[in-house]
Amino acid sequence: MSEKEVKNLEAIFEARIARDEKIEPKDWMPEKYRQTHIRQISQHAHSEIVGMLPEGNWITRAPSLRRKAALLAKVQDEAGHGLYLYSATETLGISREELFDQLHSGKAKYSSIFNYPSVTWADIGAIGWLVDGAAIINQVALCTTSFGPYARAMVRICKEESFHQRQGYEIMLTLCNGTPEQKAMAQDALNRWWWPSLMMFGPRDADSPHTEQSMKWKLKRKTNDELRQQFVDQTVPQADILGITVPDPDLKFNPETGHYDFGEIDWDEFWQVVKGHGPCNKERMEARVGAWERGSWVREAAMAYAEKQAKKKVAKAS
Amino acid sequence: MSEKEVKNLEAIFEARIARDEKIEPKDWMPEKYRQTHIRQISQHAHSEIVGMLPEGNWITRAPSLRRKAALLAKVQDEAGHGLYLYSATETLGISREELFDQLHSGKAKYSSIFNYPSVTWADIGAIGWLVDGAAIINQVALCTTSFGPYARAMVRICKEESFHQRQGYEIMLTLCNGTPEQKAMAQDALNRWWWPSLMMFGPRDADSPHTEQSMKWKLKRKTNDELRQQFVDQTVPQADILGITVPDPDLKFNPETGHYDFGEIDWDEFWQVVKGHGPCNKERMEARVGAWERGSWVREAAMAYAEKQAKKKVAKAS
Amino acid sequence: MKDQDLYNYILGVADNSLILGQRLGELCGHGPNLETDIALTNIALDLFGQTRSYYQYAAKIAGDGRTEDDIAMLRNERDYKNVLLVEQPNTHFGHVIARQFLFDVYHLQLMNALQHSKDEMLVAIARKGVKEVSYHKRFSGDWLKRLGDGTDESKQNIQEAIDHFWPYTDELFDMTDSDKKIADQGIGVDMTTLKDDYYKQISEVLEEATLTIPDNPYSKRGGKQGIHTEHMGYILTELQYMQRTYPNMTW
Amino acid sequence: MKDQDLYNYILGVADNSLILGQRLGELCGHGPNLETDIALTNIALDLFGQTRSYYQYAAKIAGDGRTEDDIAMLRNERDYKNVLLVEQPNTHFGHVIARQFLFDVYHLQLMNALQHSKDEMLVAIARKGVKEVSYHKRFSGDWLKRLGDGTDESKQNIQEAIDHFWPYTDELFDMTDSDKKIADQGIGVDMTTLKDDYYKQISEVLEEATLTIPDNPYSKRGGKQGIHTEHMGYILTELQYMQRTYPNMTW
Repeated sequence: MSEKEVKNLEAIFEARIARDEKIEPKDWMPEKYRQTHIRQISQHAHSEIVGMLPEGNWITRAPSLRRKAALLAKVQDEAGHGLYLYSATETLGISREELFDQLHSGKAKYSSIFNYPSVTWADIGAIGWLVDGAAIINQVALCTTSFGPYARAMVRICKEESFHQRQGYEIMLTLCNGTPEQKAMAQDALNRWWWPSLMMFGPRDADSPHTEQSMKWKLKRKTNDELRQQFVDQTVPQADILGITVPDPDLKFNPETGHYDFGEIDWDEFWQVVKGHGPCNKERMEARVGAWERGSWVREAAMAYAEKQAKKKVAKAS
Repeated sequence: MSEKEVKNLEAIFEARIARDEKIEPKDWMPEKYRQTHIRQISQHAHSEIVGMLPEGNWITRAPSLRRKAALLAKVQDEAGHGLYLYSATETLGISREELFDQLHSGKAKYSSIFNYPSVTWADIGAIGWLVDGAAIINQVALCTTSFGPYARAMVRICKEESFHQRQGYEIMLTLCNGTPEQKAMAQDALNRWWWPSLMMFGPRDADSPHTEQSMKWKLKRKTNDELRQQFVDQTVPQADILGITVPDPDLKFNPETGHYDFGEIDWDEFWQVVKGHGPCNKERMEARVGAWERGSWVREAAMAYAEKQAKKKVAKAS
Repeated sequence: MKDQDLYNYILGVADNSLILGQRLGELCGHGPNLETDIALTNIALDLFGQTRSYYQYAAKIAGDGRTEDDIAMLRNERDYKNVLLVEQPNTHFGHVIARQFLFDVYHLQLMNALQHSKDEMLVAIARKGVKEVSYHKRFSGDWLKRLGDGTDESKQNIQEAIDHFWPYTDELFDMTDSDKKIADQGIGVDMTTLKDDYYKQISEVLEEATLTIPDNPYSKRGGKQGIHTEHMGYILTELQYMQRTYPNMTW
Repeated sequence: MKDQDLYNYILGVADNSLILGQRLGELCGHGPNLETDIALTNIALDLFGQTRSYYQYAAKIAGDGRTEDDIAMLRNERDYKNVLLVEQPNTHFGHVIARQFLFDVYHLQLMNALQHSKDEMLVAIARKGVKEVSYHKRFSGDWLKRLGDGTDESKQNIQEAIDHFWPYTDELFDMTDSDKKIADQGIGVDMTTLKDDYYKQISEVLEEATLTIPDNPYSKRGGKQGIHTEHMGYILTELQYMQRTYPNMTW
């Protein structure tokens, strides 16, 4: 293709996006669009499946059968989300094997929040309330993103995530209406998960160079700082209802802006975790890689069996 | 050596044993004596180290720090007993590697009692009281057995075993003086460990063909049935003091014989466990073989290091 | 309790689902691929759903204020009546599948028969259960075939697993005194009548999976009398942790 | 409590011994040979012995009827103040040795310094501790050298273990508010003054063991604030099982 032809295709492509048309896998797309989407959607998929681990940690110890079943169902939904998102990524011409290789080798990232440990039952509540809450804010915008399979996956995922978020909040509410010990457990979880949740929106806008391009492709609708502010504004009143305190002495409603002002994130911690040195980065990767390696004989068996069956069918047919 | 010479040596050998002289590793001994002793002493050693497993099962869950430390110390003693006994066996010209191979391949036996699971804390008491109690009865006689290294090991082991036995009984006593729940736990443990303990003395005399030869070599001082009777006579009054009931409807003091009559052992169960199909035979062997295999790189490293150090010394000296 | 036998019977059935569900719950996020993770979680969810229905009914029968969670999480080990099979560990995926399949065939027999119980509540649970357990059995049976007729390695692994669990199958058909009484009343199922069919079904699938039917005549039992393997204690430390640590609270 | 800081300080020290002892207790009967089994059990016994002395003293300070076992087994996870290092799992023998060695060097420094405490009870515990911990350090140091300068495989395994645990060492020298107050009173030890010596000692042995000194600048901490890794919860399910399940009984 000549440079001119490519330019032409690019112009058509950009125009389609500007008109809010969906880009579908079979459509022409710029290589950078493809690569950026592979990176972002697979990162999202990886986050779903790594995110199963801190919650999975409490399945055997959930305090009631009802909560145990709900937690199992939630973790299962996350596996399901992982599945749609990997499928959406595969439509861009990359195999699931390759995607897992990228995760396991550390080339691909996943949401840093899952590198924190879930140490009490209240963390299951806090993860639902705060982490899913933050995720939804990021994801709602993506329901109208330009790449069709991603947008459609997001619609379905957002619906389930908001169910999870309510469920998490309800766990917190039950704790806060419970014994003083339970309420202290809820407060403690908020103390530990608050700042990592704020970090989920990424670096400050000034340190986030890719924002402009992503905005154009509708992979981002608002900047990191805008989304973070939205999360704070939404979450602080929820904490008030619970009767527990956000662990930020600088947090204060600003009547002029109509927003909550809040304190400075510990960016050293942010970068330490992003670079792979958070509390559980190593454990999470070992869990994923371990599961994958232990499962290789199973996947090989399934393939061998499928091939044998296919041959039998062919033999019968001929 | 001519047949006559051998006969002569055998006569001298038998005379020494008859005079209660100790046979030492460097002494001449009949091959059958050597093989029988390798089999019996190693079986005893294997029993010590397999016996660590059901008790080790409760170390992390012991109900108090005092009991936890005592249990650890006891299991450590058993490892120590294993060590002396393997050393005693090695004096007969077989390596520890070979002995472990025999255990791991199933060629060598160990006491069947350790193929029962330790399911409650009271089992730790019952094992000390009943299993060590039965073991001591078997072992006391061996303190004067003909093979020197075995006899000396037995003296030391018997002393520690009777400490363990008292400790086990004291656990039972504490439970029986405790809450009804604790006493029920003690009763339940007695119910489960009583019959397997009686089985520890082996088949009925009529089904035990090796007894005569073993008696001659002082590897046995009393028959299986005599020892079993001694155990019952000794243990039933101890159960009475605890206030718990031996699970045998046929158990009754016989004023004519001065012994307790007791019911029939379930010999089907006995043989099932001996043949390797007891509740935990497979688990016990998997634990031992697994530990051995997981440890091979460590043992290899220790040898490689020792060789390097030896070479360094030689290099320095020359 | 008036209906002690019925209570015992229900717990005997329910504890199997609880403990197997707990074992499957350990696997969540650690399976060979996402699809099996999701499927096994689904099975666990079905089992916990059944467990809750049974325990809720049992709690009603007990009528002394006990809740489903009290029954699930506040008994001593000796009072759990599940068979030994379901408490065995997830040693590898072959063990997970073999354990599941050997249980599912039995479980579907039970659900099918329990639909004809004279107890309406049990009929209702069984009706739902039949659908669920049919799916479980299809899943585990399909994987049994894949692993049996897959690679040499997978055949060896799944055969080892089948051989390992074989001695635990006989206990599935043991009847406690309560089981017998409840079966006599037309409420429970007389499992002894289903044993031959069980081994027939199992054998057919094993053959289809090109696996060898074990001929080990020895069996392992004890769970139905509350005498469990050493694995059970560790299952309970986790299962009961929160209820024991924070008693009498609402979650 | 009058001496809350002293109480906190003692628990901070004691919890390390408790949790490391618990980890070593898991290994009993599962080591690479009988000799290491016996040695590691010995270390565990020493640690539990120390733990008991500390908790008995702490119970006396608390003076509210709590016993050593209440303190050991009836706290919530967030109230255990051990460093993260000691709760890490026994992944393989190299991990056991590396964890032990990195702790032992610190532990001996602490015991040595604690002999000069103004608190007689702590002096008594430390005097006994010095002898015990010297042995622990010799054992773990010797094995470090054997594994480091043994085979290629063992070098790789022990290097991986050292690298793995390296980020956990920094926390050993963290001082809580109570730690600082008690150190200022001449009762506790100001660990910050011993940190350079710690890394110097460690480095010397690593060099002798022909191993590479890690240069990972990132550290992991939280245990001293009661924020543990996900391993801790499972340690506690077992440690606390009996006391939680059968409260207020004598054993």
